[in-house]
Amino acid sequence: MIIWVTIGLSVTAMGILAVFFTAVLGWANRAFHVPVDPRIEACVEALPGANCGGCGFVGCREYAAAVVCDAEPVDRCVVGGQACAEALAAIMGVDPTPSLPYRPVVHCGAHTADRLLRAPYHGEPTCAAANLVNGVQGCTYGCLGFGDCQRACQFDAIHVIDGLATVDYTRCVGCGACARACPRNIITMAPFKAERILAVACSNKDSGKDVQRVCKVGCIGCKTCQRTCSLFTVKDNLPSIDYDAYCPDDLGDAIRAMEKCPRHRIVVVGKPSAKDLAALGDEALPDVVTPDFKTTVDDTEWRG
Amino acid sequence: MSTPSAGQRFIRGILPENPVYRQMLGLCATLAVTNNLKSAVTMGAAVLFVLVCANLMVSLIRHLLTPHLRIVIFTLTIATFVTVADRLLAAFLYPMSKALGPYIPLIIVNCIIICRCEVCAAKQGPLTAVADALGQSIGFTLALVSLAAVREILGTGMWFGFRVLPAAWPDWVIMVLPPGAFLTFGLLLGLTNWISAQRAGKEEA
Amino acid sequence: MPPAVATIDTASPNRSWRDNALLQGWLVLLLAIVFGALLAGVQTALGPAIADNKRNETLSRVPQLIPPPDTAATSAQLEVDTRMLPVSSGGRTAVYRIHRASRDDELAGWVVQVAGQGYADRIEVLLGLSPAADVITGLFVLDQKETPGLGAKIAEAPWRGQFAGKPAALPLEVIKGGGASGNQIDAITGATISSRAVTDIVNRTLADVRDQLATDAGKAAP
Amino acid sequence: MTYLIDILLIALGAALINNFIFYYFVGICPFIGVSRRVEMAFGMGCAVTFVMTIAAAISWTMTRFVLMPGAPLTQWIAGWWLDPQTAAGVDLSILSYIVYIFAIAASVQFVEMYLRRFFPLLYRSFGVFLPLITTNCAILFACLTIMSRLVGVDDPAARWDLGQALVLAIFGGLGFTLAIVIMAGIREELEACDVPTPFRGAPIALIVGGILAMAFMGFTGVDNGLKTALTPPAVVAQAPPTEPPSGAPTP
Repeated sequence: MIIWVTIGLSVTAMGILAVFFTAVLGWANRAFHVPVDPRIEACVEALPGANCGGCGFVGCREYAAAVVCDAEPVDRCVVGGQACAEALAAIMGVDPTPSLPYRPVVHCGAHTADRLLRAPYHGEPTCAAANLVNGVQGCTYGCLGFGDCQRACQFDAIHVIDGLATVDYTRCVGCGACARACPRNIITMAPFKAERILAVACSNKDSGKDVQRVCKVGCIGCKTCQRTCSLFTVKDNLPSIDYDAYCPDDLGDAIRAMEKCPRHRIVVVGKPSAKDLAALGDEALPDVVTPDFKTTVDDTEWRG
Repeated sequence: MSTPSAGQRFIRGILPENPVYRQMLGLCATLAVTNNLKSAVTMGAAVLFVLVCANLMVSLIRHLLTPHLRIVIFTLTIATFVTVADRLLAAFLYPMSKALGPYIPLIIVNCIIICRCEVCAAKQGPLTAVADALGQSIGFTLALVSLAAVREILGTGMWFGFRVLPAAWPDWVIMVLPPGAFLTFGLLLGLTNWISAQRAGKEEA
Repeated sequence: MPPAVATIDTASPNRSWRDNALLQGWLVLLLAIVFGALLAGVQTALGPAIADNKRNETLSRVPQLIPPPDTAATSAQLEVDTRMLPVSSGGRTAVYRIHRASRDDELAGWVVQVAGQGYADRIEVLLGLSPAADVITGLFVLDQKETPGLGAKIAEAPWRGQFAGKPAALPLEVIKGGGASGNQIDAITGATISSRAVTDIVNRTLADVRDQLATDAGKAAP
Repeated sequence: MTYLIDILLIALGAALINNFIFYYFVGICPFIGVSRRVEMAFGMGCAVTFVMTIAAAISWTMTRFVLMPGAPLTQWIAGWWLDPQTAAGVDLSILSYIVYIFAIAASVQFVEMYLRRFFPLLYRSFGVFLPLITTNCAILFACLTIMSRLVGVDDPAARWDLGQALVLAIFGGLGFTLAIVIMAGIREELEACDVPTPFRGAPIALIVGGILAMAFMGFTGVDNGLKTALTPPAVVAQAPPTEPPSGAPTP
């Protein structure tokens, strides 16, 4: 008799438990039903789904959510290109106007020769490792030149030339991988309101005397640019450009500030101008290197 | 890739896709019970029993699975078979059941079984599922035995109860303690990676 | 291939009949009930076997802790009955499991099963006492998780053998460096905390139960 | 007063001394798999602590009132058909593993839906870990420890109540988080060291884990010493001088 009671009790106990949990989950499924916007699913289908991060978001679903919820411009997807932009625009009912491109700007202008107090460094040849070591070079702000950004870039658009990271704006798509990879955070994404814009090529915040001790070209915080043009504001001996108020057509006093800057730290960055192209006219073209598409942005392969 | 057949699943489970050394699954059990060989072999046998039954059961009902309740159903089936295994062990091999203690029920959350249910059983027929289960559990037992052999010989100088190292050899007590498990398994994993790198290197050259 | 993540079934509202929670969960319900029955069956089948496994594990030790019959003639079997003896001492009530061993209903000795805090975790011991509860007849360590190779030596015969024959009246002391006599116990080198832990357990048990057992022995013996 | 000492000892034991990862080896899969970056590890730790507390609460109540051999609810229901004496024989403890794992899986699913609905930001940061937690050994292990403290103890006073069970869960989870965050910190530095190629990734993580386990082993015996130190002298004074201080039975 006790056997039947035990079996009966355990069956009812399990039955009640199962009913209780399924009911709770069912109710929760409906009560916590997140109103998923069907457009997000449609956008995800429209996007290539390579999660390459070219749009500056971690993955396609993130970008789709941003497009639908935060009215992100539709033409950010690099891999998808124009076709994908039109598809997204169709889903969202917006006209696919090309938006303001964001491109990286390297806030350092010192090549290896310009850097003083350099110590022989035989550690791990990555910026992340060199950044941990004190005294690799005098300037603790500037570019280390070990190429973390070059490795992070999937579009072969940034190279360390003579110790300094230089952006190849013809290839750059503005995905921001180099900005994320730089351990010293001296690569920032700036809105390019024109083909070529002004930028500050230094990030050293020390006083003038210390800067001259460690770098031949570093900005000494003399505030000439701030006096000449209101576009520049100097904070901790370092000028910064207010890109919102930046308008490419009336740059009068900004250009004068650029010329008057004693250390020539205000430079023009962007696609090479006609003059640069002419200067290179006769050089032999290097063979074209096709970028290899690493699909996963973050290679933490989690296996179990 | 085409879904592998029963034979392939079986062979692959033992070495090429060894659950412990290759897929890094089921580490909780691997590190915990390998301080002596007897409990390692018993754990291997228990996992074999549970994996075969669970894979068989899941592959039989695989067409009825609803997507979001899938994990709950898997855990329920596995938990039942683990309780049966635990009770059988307690009834017939009581000293082993006391030695393994809480680690038998931990087979339920052992990643190997749920992973095999997901990967193979929920998609393929019973025969392939059982073959896969056998392969994986033999691979798992081999890994456990390899780890337990190293730890028991160095830790207590015995092997399955027979004295292997001379009594004068000081026992490395650390090997039987938790840190020993981490270190031994780390080194063994490095060794297997190195061996497979060598072999891969030879094939290319 | 990592296990597929359980996706949330954000079924869009228009699929009405699929939405009823019970309908979706019918398989879970069925499985739960079937497995409940299966396990209850296993419980009734294997339950008794496991129970007496547990009991034998302690009872098989009891004869070793009971002094051999002084007259070899009585070859009768030992009967052992177990009862729980709650003892309140110093504001804390502790419950002891007492095994009363008798040979053809003449008291042959007591075995007390008790657990205490060791160096790393619980230590459970069986303490054998003579019928009049005045001499310790032996000690057996049932369960311990002391450091293997050091503390674990308390379970081995040479060390725990020291307790046999010790008087139960005086509390035992642990000394280092050998030469134990009277009510002294040699500590294991390098594991004094474990040795002291076991001795504390024995002393506490003796202090709590000795007089109760003695009175029971007095009453029972003709 | 001794109840507070008990709570402190359980807390200290679960967090540091018998750390779930370094002493009991539970929760190694996330320990190796997820500890690449500190914020991921911390997210995982919080998710595990949160779900472990819920699972501990459910499993304590279920064990105490239904699954224990002498559970009051089962006796009461069995009493309807059987006379009280045989009703005591009815014991549902065999269902415990199923009930625990069912509760864990369901609570993980529930928490995931709840977070998705009310804390989308929080869900985005560590929501992805929640399905992984169902296969995490640490949570089931916490339920099993609670069960062994309820069923395995024959002295009714020493059985754990809900407070002690929750303290074990919370501090066990914190111990888990501590271990996994330390590991993540080390592994972030490891990225910058040149580890021999066969040892990259998991093997070096295991070796570092071994060294950490050795460090955590330094804690063994601390709770024992703390207990004898904290046992109020008043208890000792009453007892006859010859009797050694009677420490509370083991937590």
